Amino acid sequence: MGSLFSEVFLGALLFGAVAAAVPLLLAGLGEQISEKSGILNIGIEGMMIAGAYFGFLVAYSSGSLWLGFLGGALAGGIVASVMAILCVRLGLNQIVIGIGLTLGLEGLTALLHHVQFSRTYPRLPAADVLAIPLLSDIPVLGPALFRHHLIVYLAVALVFVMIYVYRRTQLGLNLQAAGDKPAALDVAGVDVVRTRTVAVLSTGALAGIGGAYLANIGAGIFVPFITNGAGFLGIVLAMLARGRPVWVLLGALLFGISLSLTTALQVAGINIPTDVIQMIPFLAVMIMLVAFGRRSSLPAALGIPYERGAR
Amino acid sequence: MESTTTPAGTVTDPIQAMIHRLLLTLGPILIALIIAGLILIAIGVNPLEYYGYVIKRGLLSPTGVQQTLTRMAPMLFIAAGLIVAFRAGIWNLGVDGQFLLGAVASAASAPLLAAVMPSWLALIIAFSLATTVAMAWSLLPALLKAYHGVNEIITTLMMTFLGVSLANVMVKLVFLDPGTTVPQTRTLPVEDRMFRLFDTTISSGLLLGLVAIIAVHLMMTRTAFGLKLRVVGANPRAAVHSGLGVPSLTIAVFAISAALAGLAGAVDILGVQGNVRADWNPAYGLAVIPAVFLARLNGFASIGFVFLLSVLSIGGESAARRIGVPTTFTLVLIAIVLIVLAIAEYADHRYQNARRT
Amino acid sequence: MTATSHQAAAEPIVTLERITKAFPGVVANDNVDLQILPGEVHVLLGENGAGKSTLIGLLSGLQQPDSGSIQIDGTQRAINSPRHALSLGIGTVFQHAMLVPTLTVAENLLLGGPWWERPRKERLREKVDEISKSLGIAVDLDAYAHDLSLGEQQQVEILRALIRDSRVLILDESTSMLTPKGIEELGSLMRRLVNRGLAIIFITHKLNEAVSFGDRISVLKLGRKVGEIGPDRFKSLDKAELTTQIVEMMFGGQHSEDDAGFHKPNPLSTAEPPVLVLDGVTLESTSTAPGLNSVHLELHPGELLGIAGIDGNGQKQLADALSGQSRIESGSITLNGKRIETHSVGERRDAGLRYLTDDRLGEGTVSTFPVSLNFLLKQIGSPPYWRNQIERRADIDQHAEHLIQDYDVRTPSAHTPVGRLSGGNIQKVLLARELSDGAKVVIFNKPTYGLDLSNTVSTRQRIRDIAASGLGVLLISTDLEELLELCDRIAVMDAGTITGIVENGENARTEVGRLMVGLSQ
Amino acid sequence: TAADVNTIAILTPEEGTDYGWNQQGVDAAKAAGEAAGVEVIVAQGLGYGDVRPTLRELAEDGANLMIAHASGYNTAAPEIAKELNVPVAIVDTPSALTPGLIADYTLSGHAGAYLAGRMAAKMSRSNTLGIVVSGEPPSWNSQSAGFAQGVKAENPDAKVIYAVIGPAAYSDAAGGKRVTESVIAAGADIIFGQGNGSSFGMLQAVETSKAGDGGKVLFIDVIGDKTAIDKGNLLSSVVWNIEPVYSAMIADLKSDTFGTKSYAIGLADDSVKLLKTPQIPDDVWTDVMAMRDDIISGKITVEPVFEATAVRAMMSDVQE
Ligand SMILES: Nc1ncnc2c1ncn2[C@@H]1O[C@H](COP(=O)(O)OP(=O)(O)OP(=O)(O)O)[C@@H](O)[C@H]1O
Ligand SMILES: Nc1ncnc2c1ncn2[C@@H]1O[C@H](COP(=O)(O)OP(=O)(O)OP(=O)(O)O)[C@@H](O)[C@H]1O
Ligand SMILES: [Mg+2]
Ligand SMILES: [Mg+2]
Repeated sequence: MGSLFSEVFLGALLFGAVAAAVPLLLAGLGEQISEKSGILNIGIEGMMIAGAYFGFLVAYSSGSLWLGFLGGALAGGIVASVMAILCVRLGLNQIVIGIGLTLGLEGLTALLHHVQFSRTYPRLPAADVLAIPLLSDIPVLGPALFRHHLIVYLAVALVFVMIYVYRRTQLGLNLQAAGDKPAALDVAGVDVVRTRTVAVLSTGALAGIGGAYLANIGAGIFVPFITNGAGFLGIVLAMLARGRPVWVLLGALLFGISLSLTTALQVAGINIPTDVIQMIPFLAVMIMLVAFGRRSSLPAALGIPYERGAR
Repeated sequence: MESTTTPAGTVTDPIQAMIHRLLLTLGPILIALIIAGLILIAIGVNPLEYYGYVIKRGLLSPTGVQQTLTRMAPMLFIAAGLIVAFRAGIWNLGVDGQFLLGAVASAASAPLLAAVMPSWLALIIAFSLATTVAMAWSLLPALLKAYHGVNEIITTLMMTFLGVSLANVMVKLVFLDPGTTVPQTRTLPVEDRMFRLFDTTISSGLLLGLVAIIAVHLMMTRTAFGLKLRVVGANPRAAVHSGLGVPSLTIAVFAISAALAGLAGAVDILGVQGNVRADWNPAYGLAVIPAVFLARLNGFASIGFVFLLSVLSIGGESAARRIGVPTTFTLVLIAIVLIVLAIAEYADHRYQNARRT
Repeated sequence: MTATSHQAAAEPIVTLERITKAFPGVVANDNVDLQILPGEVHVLLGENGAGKSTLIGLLSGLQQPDSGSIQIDGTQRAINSPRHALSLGIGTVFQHAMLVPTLTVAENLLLGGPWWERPRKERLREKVDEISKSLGIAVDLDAYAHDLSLGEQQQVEILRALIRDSRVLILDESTSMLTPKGIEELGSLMRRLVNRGLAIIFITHKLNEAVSFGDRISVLKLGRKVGEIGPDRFKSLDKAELTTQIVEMMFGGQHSEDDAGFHKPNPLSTAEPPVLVLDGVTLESTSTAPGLNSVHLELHPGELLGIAGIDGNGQKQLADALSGQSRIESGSITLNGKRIETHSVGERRDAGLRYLTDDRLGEGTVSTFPVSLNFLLKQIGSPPYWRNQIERRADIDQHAEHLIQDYDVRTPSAHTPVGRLSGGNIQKVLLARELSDGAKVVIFNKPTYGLDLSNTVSTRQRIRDIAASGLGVLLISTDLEELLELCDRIAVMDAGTITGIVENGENARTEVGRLMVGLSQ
Repeated sequence: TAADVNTIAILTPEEGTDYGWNQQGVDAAKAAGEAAGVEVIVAQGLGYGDVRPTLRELAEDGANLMIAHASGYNTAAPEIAKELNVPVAIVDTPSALTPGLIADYTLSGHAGAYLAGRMAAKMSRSNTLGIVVSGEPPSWNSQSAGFAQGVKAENPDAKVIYAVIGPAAYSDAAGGKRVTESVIAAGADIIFGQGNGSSFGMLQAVETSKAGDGGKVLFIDVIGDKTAIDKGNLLSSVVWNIEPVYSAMIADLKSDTFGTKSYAIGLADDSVKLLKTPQIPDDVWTDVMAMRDDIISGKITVEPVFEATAVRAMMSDVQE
């Protein structure tokens, strides 16, 4: 049974972990932007599945994965724009609209799938991977980490882009101010609604790309309810990360690895029900929270619509 | 969210206000139906026909409306639990986990108990077990919130993910019914379940649900305890300043909210389902959470919205089958209704302010 | 007596014509005309709720007038956003702090730059240094805003307005949080600024500030402008005459500040045992707040003991420790004979301790709750307003109407969310709540901060009466005048230590003053 | 009193367009109805929640027989049958048999799966076979077990790798692909896949990855026939034909013998059969067909195993 854990297999497990982590990473980074700016974006699951469906539709009909991601970003952005208009501009309850969008888009995409694909179940060809020279030849780690589609590397790079944006740019300051004290941002001459709108739209685009990745590369096909709660995991990741992108990355990897662990243990023939293994990451996080349960530093204005000059 | 709840003694005359609310609900629903109708037309279905069936089954047909009312029971309990939490500023998004564990607890105990004691006693014990388990499940988030200020949205979401898995493990491994190969708990015989109202198929859970949500409403709006919870929710520092025991109140809120979610599970199992099957998760919370917000955390309004949800899901299933639309369209319909209602709410709010100046 | 009576040489930068702004239940501004000229400090006076902050809101783009016109440099403008106001050169320091607590001072000052840019920290430093030098403001650019005292925060906000090189600087009650010394500095700062051609709108409730810093005074009353005193008349009159004229305008002369004359300590019956004793009360200092080091105080029945000191020297901590909102590390607190340092807030209140906080919106009230409930925030569940835990709305409302009457709270109704009231009226709600029923010791923290003159006078009278009725009163204030006017003894706090206690009398002012600036008696 | 049957209804948890469990059920019901000249009401996509409302409505609409085509419906259906006295058919619950009211049809393709196992073992180049499932309902368990038994019988030292995607991962296509890829990487070159939406992910993995020896990976499907959407990796499928079962039910209803027996599918009447595809060499096919006859004749016996834990235990055994 030792022979089972060949390099190839370990490589595949890790590869799987990364593949599973990418959508969570994108969702988490996206959600983080909204939360920084004071919007609790519960609609992200809906944005993801919209991106998954539309991204697949585009990729399938155009034959180009990149157009697919563009389509996914677009779809996610459009859903987000609804949220932006209703929750940011008009200040409607973010939870009502968020859950509403999620339910609606899960239903709608399932409906469209039924009308379009339920007889043919079209599938995409394998995504071409970009093997990074030298690195990709490292045993186990090479194939696991350095033989992915370009979008994966971009997703990881985004972590550092976001760190830069939050720490070093005016936009980063604006986002944080919009979340911690919108009135102060407003009187400083920056349009709070505009800033939060930008944040929500970015969230939608990233969630959409995450969904597109899930359908086009993760599965190679769209099936109803394919996101399976990944969006909600994204929300959890973003909140746990307390505004720090790196933690989103680590969190996403933790979940990805625990999924691969499930497979590994089974393949090793260890007779544990999957439900038990599924609990590991959540247990881990809860234990962390109990151990270092510091006051969670969420933005002061999170979930509170901004109305200029209101008392 | 406090600001939306009306303060002690409102000026407007209640009847008039009722009518106003009613119009403010029916109007948007009509608009929502029209929007959803366009989608139906797009996929080549006659909306009128579809809605006809929804109304007929969900609302008009005697047996149909009985189903509608029965399905309300667990949602009413969940709504009650959410109202307590949200009014106290606690974002308990973990109701689904608490619900499932309550369900499993009652399903695991009731059949065995009913075999050895009068069913009414078995039911009571099963109910209290469900309550206890659900409360216990909310203890960790409660303590973390009360003493470490750890945000409860994260912890309750986590505990829900955990709770769903745990419920499955329990069903598949611990409380498995030896009598069948199907992974499910023992089944409570129909005759031992909660009695049905008169000679209908309506579960008496409906009455319990109504009692629960009205009780909660009165508690939050009329009692000192409710006011204390609302103070904690609206401004925790003011609560400290006023000498309220914020940690203990916080824990109380979690306990009550989770208990009601657990009762929801028990009511569903002991009133209707009879057992819990592996991987069963109706996720009522997802639909009820927006509903209670639209009801402005008002118990009576919540009853109305839960009824609406119930009509749509029962009627939607029927209509979908008769017309050959996928049942997932019901989701779309519910979503559009929720969103349009929210927008109408806002428009009205604006109009009222404009008038007051 | 209108602005047109005598026209200043320079052209007005801002001209308001027949400005009207209404809110649910109140007309906050009613046909207000106003001219803001360069080189002038234009003082806006008016009772609480007179409409001063609202007017400022309109000028700074937070709100739009219902009717009337605003002209900038003679051309009519609709100021539709704060951004727009800034671009027109109108910089505002608002009544309530407007800094992002989680950002550093530098980042706060940088807010508003083009979003795609890197924040220009270096350039900022130069600019700040230059301004600080010429105007004598000192700020630590790298400190986090939430670590600053309210006074320091106001300095940062003034600095922000100057960096944006505003032509009109608006200060809404900026002195309310400053020490006498700080107020003097702000006064001379304003003078230097107007000499450079800036126009300043200066809102205050303190007439002596108005007369000593102002060039022109406008008075608002119930949203209407009831009078203006131009520069030349300003100069021609001496302070006393000016004051009486203003009081005339504001109150038809029923009050004047003369009753703020010297206090004659009532012969203390020290024979009576102290009602409140603090012994070695100690509290660790935190990153954001000073602690308390072994504070010892004795308060006798009927005594009015003042706590003087520059804001942020542990007064808040002392109040919290007494009220039970924070636990003390060591020492004892004794309330007529009983040790209470381990009691909860509620128990201490029951024992007869009353605390009137200075943080009205933060902890004093629930801003979204109606005024009526805020009156009872500390008695939830107690009869007659609750009978076996059930709310008695009739009694609650009646009680509310009663207090609104007694304390002259200006509110549309007892059901109005308290957060909608003006700063001063919120304060009256708190006063009413704390004094409405029996107490043994009352702690006042900045009781008149933000109150207009008439309310200040009546509040101070209330405090006297309370002491006279035999209660012990602890009066924490940054307003030396107030302390000298009211107290029998004045303790001075510096960095969490009581540096001295002064019997009130002729040379109390100088002694306290020396202690406050860190000199010994 | 011989009941005359003019309407039957079938209830399925998902849309009958999955080339699998739901589609086979719906198609079979239609065919059986056709044959018996009986109207068929199809209630599909009902999910795994409470179907009592639908059952009651269908009864109201005059269904003379309600086929509750999901193991999750086996509590609700009998209750409604008793409540309204309308015959129902349920799965996986032989114990519930009630004359005139409740019939059980326990569908198990374990024998077919056994043959698939034999075939796979013959054809595997790496002597490593993979079983990937999205959940562990009884009918799937028995086939997983059957497949493993077949492999073992054909080649005792062949490896069988068993992987469950995750709890209730029925629609988790991405998970299906991920897990299948891992199993392939672990050496499997033939995948026996069971899952609804997720099985398309498995198919995708098979189509887009290479076996250890760089060769093609093949896929064995269950219940349905995915030939229509095959891209050349479909080796076979354990195809179920439920029509005979439903026809028998209708017949029994008419002749008042309904509820007296459990129905089953099997190799004998080809209601369980292996799908023949071009991927299968003729010699292999003939051998397998011979084994089929041995099973029918009883020379080979295959015991169904329904409990998940037992199934997993078998796998680890097989592996040692
Ligand atoms: N956003 C608002 N909504 C409702 N009412 C408001 C609002 N802003 C101000 N008001 C009301 O308008 C009136 C004027 O308030 P404003 O704050 O301008 O008074 P003020 O002169 O600044 O008083 P103070 O000296 O106490 O600050 C008050 O009655 C207040 O309640
Ligand atoms: N295209 C964009 N991409 C990202 N963020 C943007 C974009 N446009 C605006 N924002 C955000 O919205 C806020 C308001 O935009 P606004 O354009 O008023 O700010 P700005 O940087 O001053 O730009 P400008 O000076 O051109 O008005 C900005 O602070 C920025 O954070
Ligand atoms: Mg003001
Ligand atoms: Mg004021």
